[in-house]
Amino acid sequence: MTATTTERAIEIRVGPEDFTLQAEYDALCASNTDDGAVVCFVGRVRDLNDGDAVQRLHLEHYPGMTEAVLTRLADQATERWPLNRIRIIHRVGDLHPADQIVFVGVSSPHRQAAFDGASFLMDCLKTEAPFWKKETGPDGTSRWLDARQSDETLAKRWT
Amino acid sequence: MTATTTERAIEIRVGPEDFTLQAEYDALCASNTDDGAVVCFVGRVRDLNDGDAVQRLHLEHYPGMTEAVLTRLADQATERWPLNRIRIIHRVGDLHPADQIVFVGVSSPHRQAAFDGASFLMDCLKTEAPFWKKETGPDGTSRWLDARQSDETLAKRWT
Amino acid sequence: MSHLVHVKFFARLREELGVAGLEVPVEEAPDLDALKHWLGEAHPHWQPMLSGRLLTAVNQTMTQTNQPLKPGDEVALFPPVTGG
Amino acid sequence: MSHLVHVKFFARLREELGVAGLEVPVEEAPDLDALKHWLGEAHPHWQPMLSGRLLTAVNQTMTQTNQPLKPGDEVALFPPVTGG
Repeated sequence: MTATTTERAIEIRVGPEDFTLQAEYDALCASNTDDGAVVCFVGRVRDLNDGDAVQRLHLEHYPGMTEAVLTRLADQATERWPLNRIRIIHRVGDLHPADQIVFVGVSSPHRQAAFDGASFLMDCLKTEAPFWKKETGPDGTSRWLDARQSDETLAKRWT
Repeated sequence: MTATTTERAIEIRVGPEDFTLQAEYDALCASNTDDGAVVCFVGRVRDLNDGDAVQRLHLEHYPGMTEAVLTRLADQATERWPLNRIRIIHRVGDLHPADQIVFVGVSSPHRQAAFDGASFLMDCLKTEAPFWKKETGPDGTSRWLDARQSDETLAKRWT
Repeated sequence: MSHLVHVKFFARLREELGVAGLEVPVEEAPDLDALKHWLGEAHPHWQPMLSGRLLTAVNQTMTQTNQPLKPGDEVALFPPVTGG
Repeated sequence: MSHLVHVKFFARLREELGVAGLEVPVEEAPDLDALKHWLGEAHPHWQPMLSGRLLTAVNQTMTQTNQPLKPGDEVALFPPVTGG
């Protein structure tokens, strides 16, 4: 019996379309008996952010650069950890509370590599990928969110 | 407008039944607009373990104690991190390569708490929950797996 | 209440001993150390299996130290766990 | 090849400046620092917005230092990112 080799794959999607966790997970697992560990992160719109009620969240991005940054981050992750598959999805446009914003999914033969890879991708996405959030409250007023120092601190762990 | 309060919930399941990631994720998210971060871990049967080909994996457990340990770990996780929902599933019985073994899913208002909580649960499950794996190779020979020092080391991070 | 301590074995240990559990009168096993000693005395051929690295749970809670036993207690002996 | 540098603004900065981008002759902006200086000179009311904390990308790669520009380069200025 010869060992099978799982096809390595990176998939990046940026756009207004929603995603289905199960479909992404199935793509991580399909024809893959090498990877015993799968970690998925989903970021969702909260209805309360820093104490402000949120009615709508607008996601702006820099087309082209976002995909380039996410692809580079995925490549970096595969260099640091044994991750056979990586899938990253980030939505743009108008979203509402409970909507899905972002998906990061990785598969690996090793549990810790899967957790680290997914954490790394989210931390670096937060500080390097050109997306910007604008919140609208129930009274109709809008504000651009400020970057958080805590996100900078989390991303610095990986440098 | 008053802030909604997401119902906190812990769900533990141990048994031969398979699980569906989407259903578990939906349960983490249902009527939940507090938690912007969801982390799911799935452990699957590999077809190669420590260089040995695996044809079947038998999971034995200590009924009653497994559920008690997993419930205690979930309680500990909610004390350490702001996790509104935790779901843990562990299968027992005969499994085969690519089958799902274990699911840990958590939701939190904060990304890092969700990653840490899920990592903590998996690390401690690996060293404290009374499950044992017995592998059968393609030639029909079986062997009980030995505990790994690396799992002990990962679990010690949280003490 | 029974005057027995209920002993359970799991996984490789259960297979090696050839038995999933047994009952021991609490008079023979007033505490964990006494119970383990009694098991080896009553079943000399178990000695090698019982002297390996084993975990111990009393009433489904893991313990690393000796502790007194009372009638009805459930004591489990098993190898280090390998789930997940 | 065009002799222009393509400048883009995003998010709050785009809204504050009221323009998504503009073209600058490379002669006016031989490097990043010169480009930023030129923007402030040509549009004095942009000065406050341009002096805040901004990130800079050249040809869709983030940079933290000055660097020479050539015709056709795409320079983007934007606030710290807040996606994810």
